[in-house]
Amino acid sequence: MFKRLGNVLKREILLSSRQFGFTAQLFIFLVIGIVLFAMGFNQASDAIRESVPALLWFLILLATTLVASSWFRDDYDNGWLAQWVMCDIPLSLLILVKQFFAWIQVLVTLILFIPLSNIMLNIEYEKPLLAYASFAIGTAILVQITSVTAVLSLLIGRSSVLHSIVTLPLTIPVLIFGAEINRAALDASSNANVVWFLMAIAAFVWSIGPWTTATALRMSLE
Amino acid sequence: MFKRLGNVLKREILLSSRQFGFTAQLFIFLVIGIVLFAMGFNQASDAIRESVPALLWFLILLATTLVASSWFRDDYDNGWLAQWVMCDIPLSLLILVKQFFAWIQVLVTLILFIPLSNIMLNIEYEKPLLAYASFAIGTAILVQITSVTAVLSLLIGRSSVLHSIVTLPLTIPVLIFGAEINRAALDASSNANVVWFLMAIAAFVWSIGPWTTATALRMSLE
Amino acid sequence: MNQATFSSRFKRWFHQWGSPESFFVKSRFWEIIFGLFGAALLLMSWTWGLFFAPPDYLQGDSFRIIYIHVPTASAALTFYFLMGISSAIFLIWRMKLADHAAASLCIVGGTLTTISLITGSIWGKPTWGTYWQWDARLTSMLILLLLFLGVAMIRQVQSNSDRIRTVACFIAVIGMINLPIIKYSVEWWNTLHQPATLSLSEKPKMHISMLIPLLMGITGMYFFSGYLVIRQTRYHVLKSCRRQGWVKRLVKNGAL
Amino acid sequence: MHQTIHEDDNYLICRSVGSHYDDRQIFSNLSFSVPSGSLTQIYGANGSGKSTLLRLLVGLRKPDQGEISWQGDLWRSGWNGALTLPFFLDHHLSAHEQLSPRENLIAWHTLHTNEVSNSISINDALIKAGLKQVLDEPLRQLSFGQKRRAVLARLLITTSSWWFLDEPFNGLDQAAQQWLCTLLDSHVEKGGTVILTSHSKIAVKHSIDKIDLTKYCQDNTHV
Amino acid sequence: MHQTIHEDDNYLICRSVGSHYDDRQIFSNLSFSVPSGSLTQIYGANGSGKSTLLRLLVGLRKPDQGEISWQGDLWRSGWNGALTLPFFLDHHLSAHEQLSPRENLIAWHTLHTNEVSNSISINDALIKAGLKQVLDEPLRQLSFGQKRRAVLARLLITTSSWWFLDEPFNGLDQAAQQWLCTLLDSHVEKGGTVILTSHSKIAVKHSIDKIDLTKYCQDNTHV
Ligand code: HEM
Ligand SMILES: Nc1ncnc2c1ncn2[C@@H]1O[C@H](COP(=O)(O)OP(=O)(O)OP(=O)(O)O)[C@@H](O)[C@H]1O
Ligand SMILES: Nc1ncnc2c1ncn2[C@@H]1O[C@H](COP(=O)(O)OP(=O)(O)OP(=O)(O)O)[C@@H](O)[C@H]1O
Ligand SMILES: [Mg+2]
Ligand SMILES: [Mg+2]
Repeated sequence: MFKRLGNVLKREILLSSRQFGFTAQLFIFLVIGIVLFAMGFNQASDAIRESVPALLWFLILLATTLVASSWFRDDYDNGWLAQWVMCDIPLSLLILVKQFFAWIQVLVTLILFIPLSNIMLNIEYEKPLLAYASFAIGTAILVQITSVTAVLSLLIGRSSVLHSIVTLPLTIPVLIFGAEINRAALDASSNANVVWFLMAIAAFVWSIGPWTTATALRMSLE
Repeated sequence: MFKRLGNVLKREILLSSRQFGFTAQLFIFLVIGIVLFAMGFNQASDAIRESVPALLWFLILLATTLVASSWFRDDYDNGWLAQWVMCDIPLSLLILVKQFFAWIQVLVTLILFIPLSNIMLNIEYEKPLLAYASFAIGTAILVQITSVTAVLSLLIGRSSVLHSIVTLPLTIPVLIFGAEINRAALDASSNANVVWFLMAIAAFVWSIGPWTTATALRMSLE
Repeated sequence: MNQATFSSRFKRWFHQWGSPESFFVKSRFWEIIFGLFGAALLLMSWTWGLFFAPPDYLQGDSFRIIYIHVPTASAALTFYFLMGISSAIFLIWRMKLADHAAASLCIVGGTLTTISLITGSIWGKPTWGTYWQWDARLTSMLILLLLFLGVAMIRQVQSNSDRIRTVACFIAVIGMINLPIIKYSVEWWNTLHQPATLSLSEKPKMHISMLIPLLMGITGMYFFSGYLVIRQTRYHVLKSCRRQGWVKRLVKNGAL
Repeated sequence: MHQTIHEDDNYLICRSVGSHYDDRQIFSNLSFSVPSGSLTQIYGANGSGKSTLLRLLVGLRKPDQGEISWQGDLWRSGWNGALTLPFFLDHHLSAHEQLSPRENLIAWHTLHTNEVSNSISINDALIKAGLKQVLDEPLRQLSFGQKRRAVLARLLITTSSWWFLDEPFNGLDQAAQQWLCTLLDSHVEKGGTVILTSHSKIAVKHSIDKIDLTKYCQDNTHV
Repeated sequence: MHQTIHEDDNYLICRSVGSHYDDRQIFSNLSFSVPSGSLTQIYGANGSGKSTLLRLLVGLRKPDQGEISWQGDLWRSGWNGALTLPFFLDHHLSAHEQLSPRENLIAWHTLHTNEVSNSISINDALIKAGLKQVLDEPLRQLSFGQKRRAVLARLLITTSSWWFLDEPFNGLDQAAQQWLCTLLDSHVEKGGTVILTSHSKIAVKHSIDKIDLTKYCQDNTHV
């Protein structure tokens, strides 16, 4: 069983490498995001500093959405997901593998990106570990949310109004908490307790997320 | 001829009414972005004022590029664009219609979004008309640039990340000039001459853009 | 020479160089010349610049990084321009060789850009007190790097596909609008980065003992990078023609 | 296919099965049984519900009326336990366009078995399917028929004994059609079962049971 | 199809045409001429280049070697001027899955004529194509064959006299296959020309010219 899950993971890796080094692309995307943001500011570097947490979290949201949106879509369109549903491995496990890999991809990108962004935006964390932890946890949550909504949008024939209605209330709190923690990591003065809250959310969504996604997927293939 | 172009427009409208995908997704991205940044700014209101123009343009740029990467995808996948290439209306005219409608959609989204952002960021334009004009012209340029790159990204197998990597650097002039005009619209003191410059760029890209997109499209169908 | 013979001569020249075989044969000579000349100049420039040129009265010894920074920056811009031109040639005349050249220029140019960015920001630390500043020149140079990277990534998707080539060339051409922005960024916006000191029309503002090694460095960098480009292009030509008669003949004759 | 219902162990049994989409009843009161080791062709007009029926049989949909059973067990959550896993192939490729036939076949194989893919048997299957020239081209660069061949190559390595094929002959040239026919024949001879849909006659040696779905089709009356 | 080349006005002429993808030559030295008012079937093994040839003929690709001409004019930038617009249909639906057959047909019709779509003739075409029940369902809810019928309905309203059809019989049931055959027959009788690919025999009354592409196929040798 684990060997087969490993093989599923292998296919994901193959695909992401075939789709032109997805991580590298994501990385460049993030860099461009920062460049764009800074370009507009005309060197008002104070304002840049203020908005760093929001900027980072916004970019991270876009990056995870990018990863997740193409995920299920290709394999749904070409019928591969029907093979998943029909095979004897529990669907939610398969989905878990896919989500896990997506998360890893985002994480690897961030590990490369955060130091660079620190140089480029000229920021120094008082508590760097806290910042990194918040990114890891936040992306974990976002991966779950986006995968559920990606499948939902397959279910409803990709008109994304519903999609967005579902996404908004789910993502905004995560992003806000994330940015808050980030600010705390920068200042050391603010309160970082909210990180526990984020961890609780992460535990919750990872325990029910794969199953929810599987259910939605089964329905969409009916 | 014009009647037929009108009919092409009709199909676009029909499709967009059937699946609000484009407008909804764009709107969602913008709202999430604004909320995030507004939350971060809660104390220092001066910083907000300084960075609002840059922020707005940054959000618009990223959101539009991401959403626009799938513009031609459906019709490319289902072969409709081959019918376009083969019919006796010049391809660039057909594309012009599509681009025009895309622009209208972006505008509609912005009309919904700008008042919201004004409220959330607590800003008031001294010269609102100038600000609106700058958004209209800037997005017109964006539409042209993204449609060329959207077709190119079809050619290389639809990676929306790759799409944004090649698109965003090209949009930097829009960002810089747009933010500058916006600042002028806020202050009334700054100089707004750069709006003419933006208009010149817009005229330029709208005159060669459809043709460029058509060329790229023909190549992609070979 | 009248118009007709000129254009027919041009065509003949174009064809001769455009055919992979004759390019491969003829470029051997130039490859060696460029390589030797470039290496020699660079060597001279760096020994002079690093050991014999006087320290700057403001910056001390840190200014010596100029002998890497300026040559690479200047060559990077030029090489993007060349890449755009050869991409355009490929798009218009469908000449495979131009595409191979564009691919090689992309790799070499990207490397040059990276080096100039890194040396620039290292130099920035002692002079401006920071590695990175959102300055128009620096930012537009970063965008140049991103463009190089974007084109390189597209090429890497699939090496032998005509579509991929087309897209890569298309983007290279469109990206050329970035060049004037970089070049004039120091004049259009007031930036930290210093405006051009070197110009053909004006008297140099730099001390001659610093200037000469710099000029040598720039020329050397052009030639040496040119050597790398030719080398890479020859490799691409060989790879894409590996099944053709002339390559097999060369192999049989032991020429490779 | 036997219109009379057997309670025997070796029959896949449908009892007055019906299915609808939204408010359109596609077919209803469909009863038949398929013995293992037989070859059944489902035919009928376009839109009569052949593909829908196949999806019911493999468990991708649940019947709205009636029941499907095997060895006395009701169809519950897919085929787990009831049968060996079914092999299912419809109009979709269920393969990724960016991957090559070889990579796709390996991915499919390792999804279904614990064994390591034997690269010889994988290559062999693809070569038998006539894809020698394009083993490593991404699927999107293959012709329509070649894509179909690439997924049909799975039939050579599957261990499943129940095959459900939705218009498997689509896009195949004469040679590939014959190849597929002999494949079906040999599978049935080995005791396997094939249920397929097709609009034309199939040139297999084994006798074919036929189900005409048009009879059960409600002519799209509304529920 | 005549293997000898006619310089006559009414022939579509291919002279030693060749085509390749990347560095794989698909076919080369292909010469034939098609008189107007004939019915030509292109056949050959999977991957021999039938679809590629059709795309060359309608002008979606340009030949890498040789030339295609009509009435002495070389094929230049598509068919404009040279012929009436060709009608082209391949494996793609060239219709949007979110739109209904009716909306798709109207969109296609109004792209090609200045006339207002006569809603009666549109409906009529779709009903003749057997889609009465599903006129207003989005295409994605139709069965495979119904989708094909929905795009084939264009044949009833097109004014084009040159039809290029890539495996038009795919997915059609017996009735629809007959319907399509009579359609092709009547088109040829009216002086129109049909060039199609198919892997099986076509049951038309009119005589069929055949081109076997396998002969010209390079067995995928490399350039
Ligand atoms: C990451 C940071 C930097 C980047 C991206 C950068 C980029 C460039 C570029 C693109 C050029 C133009 C070459 C040409 O026009 O041919 C240039 C030239 C030059 N740079 Fe930098 N630079 C950086 C940092 C610095 C620093 C810190 C200094 C020293 C204070 C410096 C000094 C110069 C000088 C003296 C020239 C020659 C100007 C001329 O004569 O045209 N640069 N740089
Ligand atoms: N986009 C492409 N890039 C590279 N090669 C391609 C591409 N499209 C097709 N080919 C190759 O060209 C050859 C001919 O393809 P084509 O689709 O014309 O075949 P066909 O005769 O229509 O086959 P079929 O009977 O399967 O429809 C195939 O070998 C295929 O691998
Ligand atoms: N997702 C869906 N939503 C609503 N109706 C559907 C859906 N899928 C299929 N239908 C309808 O169900 C009917 C049966 O479809 P099905 O695909 O099973 O037909 P089929 O017998 O396989 O036809 P074909 O010969 O064309 O393949 C059709 O009338 C179709 O319109
Ligand atoms: Mg079906
Ligand atoms: Mg074909």
